[in-house]
Amino acid sequence: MAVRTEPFVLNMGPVHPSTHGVFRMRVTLDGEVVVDIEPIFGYLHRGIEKLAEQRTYTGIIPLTDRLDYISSMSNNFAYCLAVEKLAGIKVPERAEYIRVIIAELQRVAALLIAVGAFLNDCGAFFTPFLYMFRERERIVDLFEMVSGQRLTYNYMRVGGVSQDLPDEFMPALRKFMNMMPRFMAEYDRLLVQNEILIARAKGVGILTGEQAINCSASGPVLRASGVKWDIRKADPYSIYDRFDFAIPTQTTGDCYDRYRQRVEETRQSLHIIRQAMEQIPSGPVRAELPQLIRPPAGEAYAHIEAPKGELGFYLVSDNSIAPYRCHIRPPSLINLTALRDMVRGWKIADLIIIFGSIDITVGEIDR
Amino acid sequence: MATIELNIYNLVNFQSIPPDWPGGFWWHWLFFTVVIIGFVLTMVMGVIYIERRGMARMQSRLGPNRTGPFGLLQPVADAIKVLLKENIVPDAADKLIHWLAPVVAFAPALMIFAVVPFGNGVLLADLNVGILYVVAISSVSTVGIFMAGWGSSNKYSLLGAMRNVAAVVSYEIPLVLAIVGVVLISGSLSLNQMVVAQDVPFILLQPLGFLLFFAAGCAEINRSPFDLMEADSEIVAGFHTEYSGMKFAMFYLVEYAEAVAISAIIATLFLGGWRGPILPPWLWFVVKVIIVFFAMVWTRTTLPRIRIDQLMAFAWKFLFPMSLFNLFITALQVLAGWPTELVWAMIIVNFAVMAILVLVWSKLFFKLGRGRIEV
Amino acid sequence: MGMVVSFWILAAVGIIAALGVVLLRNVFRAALSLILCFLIVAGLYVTLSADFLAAVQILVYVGAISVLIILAIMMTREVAQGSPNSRFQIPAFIVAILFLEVLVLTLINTPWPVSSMPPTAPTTAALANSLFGEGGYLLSVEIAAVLLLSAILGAVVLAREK
Amino acid sequence: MTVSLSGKEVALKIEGEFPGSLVESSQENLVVKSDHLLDAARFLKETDGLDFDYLNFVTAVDYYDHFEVSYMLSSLEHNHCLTVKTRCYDRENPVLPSVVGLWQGADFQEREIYDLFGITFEGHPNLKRIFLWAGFEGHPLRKDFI
Repeated sequence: MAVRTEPFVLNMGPVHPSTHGVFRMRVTLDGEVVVDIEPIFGYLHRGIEKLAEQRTYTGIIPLTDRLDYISSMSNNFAYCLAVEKLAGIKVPERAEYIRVIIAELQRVAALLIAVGAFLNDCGAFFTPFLYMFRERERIVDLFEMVSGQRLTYNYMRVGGVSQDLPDEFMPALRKFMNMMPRFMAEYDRLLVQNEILIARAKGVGILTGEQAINCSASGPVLRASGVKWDIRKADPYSIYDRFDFAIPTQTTGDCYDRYRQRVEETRQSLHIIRQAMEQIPSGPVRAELPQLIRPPAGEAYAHIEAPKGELGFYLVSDNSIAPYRCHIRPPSLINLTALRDMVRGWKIADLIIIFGSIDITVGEIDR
Repeated sequence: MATIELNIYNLVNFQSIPPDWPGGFWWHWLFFTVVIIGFVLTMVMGVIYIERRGMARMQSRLGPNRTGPFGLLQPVADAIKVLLKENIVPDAADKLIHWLAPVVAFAPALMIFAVVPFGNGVLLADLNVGILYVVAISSVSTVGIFMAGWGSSNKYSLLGAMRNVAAVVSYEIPLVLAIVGVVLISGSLSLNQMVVAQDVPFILLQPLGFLLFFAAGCAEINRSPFDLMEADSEIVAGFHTEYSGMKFAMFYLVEYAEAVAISAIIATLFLGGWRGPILPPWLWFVVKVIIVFFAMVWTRTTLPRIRIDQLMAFAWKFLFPMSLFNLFITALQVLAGWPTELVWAMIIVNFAVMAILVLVWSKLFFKLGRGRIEV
Repeated sequence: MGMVVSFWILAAVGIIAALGVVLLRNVFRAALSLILCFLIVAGLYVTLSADFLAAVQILVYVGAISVLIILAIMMTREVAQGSPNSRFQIPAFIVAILFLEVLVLTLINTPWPVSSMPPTAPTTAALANSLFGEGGYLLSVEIAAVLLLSAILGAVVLAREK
Repeated sequence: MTVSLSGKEVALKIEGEFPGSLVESSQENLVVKSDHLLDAARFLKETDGLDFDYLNFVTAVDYYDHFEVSYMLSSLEHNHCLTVKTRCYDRENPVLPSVVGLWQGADFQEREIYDLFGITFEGHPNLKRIFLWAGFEGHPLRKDFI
């Protein structure tokens, strides 16, 4: 005798503690079991792609800060790479190193937030979140030294970075790098063997490798499903081919794997930073460029491995001072494609952690 | 007139009353009512302060430290703020039920203290069914939570209330069964008698019972990791999503009053209540309550939240069989007369039994799919 | 006198609550007044110096049974609009009248003996003795327990989907 | 390093399979006729040696007289990529076939193009506006939108 039940529609968001911003999901529930889900976007839509068509190439950099505001540096980086590819600009050696150090620091900061927020969604009452924020704070301090900003850095420029590292940067970075292993050990002690976390996240929201590829998932979400694909290795941009680092992957692609994946990636990033710190040469940090960049007509697509996945900029130039078209490939939006398949049949509490394990920023989804 | 008073007095079966109490029964009643209300309100403020500061320390931040010395006045400031806020009632709400819910939820939390002894015989009513009264009364506050969940006509509230129903119905059973062990040893249902019987704190005689009671108690009053009736990351704030201002303050008060109540019951049942050397009894009692509460804060800051089906599985597949074992073993020991004669043997045996049972059963429990009930 | 006053207050509120259960259109409110009714009955037990029974009444009826009733109501759709008129209105009315008549007749015709003994002070021990002591009802209690267990198992089997 | 396949070479293969399906091809990309888009896409995804199993992105550009929709495809196995384009000349009611059946990752991106450029993707399971609300007039990323 089957119990007859009626579906029940719940609007999650746009204002909800776990939707990481103003994001809305229309969830159809059967009791507590998710039957269907429809993500609804657009609450933070600012039309950045349209705005970019009216700005000079340099003037777009501050806009990119506002995409994924958790990892602004990576956005700057991807955009500058795209313009450099379009205009054929060579970046000085030292600037490349600075960019890599900064981008990897940014990755550490963003992954820390992703992990912290995920654990918060699991219901850990802010403790892991604040632990992660404690470390992120130090990274933000470092960024403040180089750019004067703490959230929207606007640091990288086409052809380099806006200014050289200040003198106190390297000692502070070294201090941070010495502290980090201790912190990482602390998270592991707090969480990795936590029975409740394992019971909550293991086997939940499985995304198979095939599905992940078909849904164009990227970044930690893709790699946690066992696909060894990292743009830093597959299509090395900047100077990533000079560093020795591994691409960690997981096997099953459940929430716990995505969490582990992020932690492992943090370790690899720290490894890269350590190498870059040793190798960094001195020299200019910015290529000699005219005030207004006027790339030749054509198009270019540059993508980087941002903390959330493949962040790409597709620029079309008509040889004017503003791009004819600027398309942004947002990892957050595209990673969400698989959400519906991942959550069906799970409970509402699982929906929250599956959603949290994908790690999105609404600023990037809506643009 | 005096005979009638005596009648009522007999009716509710007060066992002990301070013989030299001036004016007799009514004064006693009035005095303790005032004391209990004062005690609960002060303790609530105290534990809120402890929770916020303690949690802040554990999370490597400062916590409230601006209002008054060490931020001690923060709860007062919070209370004033929340009382001055606008009272918003949703348009579709069932107004009467929405209004009554916090009251219905608050009364039982306060009433529990009627039977909790602050010293030998220092309590409002030494009912000889004391612990039964506690369990009965605490189940009433669930009704208030339903009323809130239903009356708000908000889907999150309804979900929260439904989770609460499921949790309370399930956790009442291990909770009561864990108490039965204590009752068997002390041979009385009166809380005061239980404390008197505790020459050795029952946490030593009943370690497993203590664990079970602590877990089930946390679940009963929605403390982490069982706080999924008001899980803010899932269903916003559960049953009190739609409450604001004064009524929200009431629910906030209920939450902490219940936490204090459960801590007080644990302190009374397992930690020897008001008994202790040197310090006056009431201070011992307060200290023990705070220690228990602090343990709750600790679990709250450390553990993630479990899911609803895991919550149910935990109650039925872990706590319930364990509490049956505990009851059985205790009954055997009582039959053998251990609590009075071989106290130390009982302590050793019970700790060993607890360790073995918890270890073996957790392995078994995790074989049962980590508590997952397939959907 | 105090007892009389409390009895009358409890009785009056109890009847109002009982009427509420029958007459209220909103099923949720009806359930709430049922809970009030249970509480009042517990209060009446206290005035009869049956303290153990009172506590058990609250524990079982308010804490468990009414909770299940409310859960069932919450699962039901559109309760707030009130229950629609049933087509069994008239038969139900007739049955209710007949039942009331039986009740009233029983109440009138039963001789109610009033015990002259003072009520037992703590009822718990007395109850336990008469249930489990010498010449008690131990067997009946055990049989009831087994019956309940089999009922639970039956419910589990029924509710379990294939 | 991801190898960018030459559009000309791939064009020869496609032309061999579906004659007359291409508009033009260059070193960087190839342009497919919109009515042959699905065939070409399936060919690219399923042919051994090409195996374009990963869709990096889909976007559109408004060239006043036509819309150009670009698909960037990658193969994770062979680590090569290719940009495929198609054009749509109808401004009033542009229609293209949807590739969601082949690459599910196109789901939100095609909705985005529908929303911001007004290009309808036939065969998309849930073609609704994604960022703007249902009653919004116009398509902001078109060049003639203010």
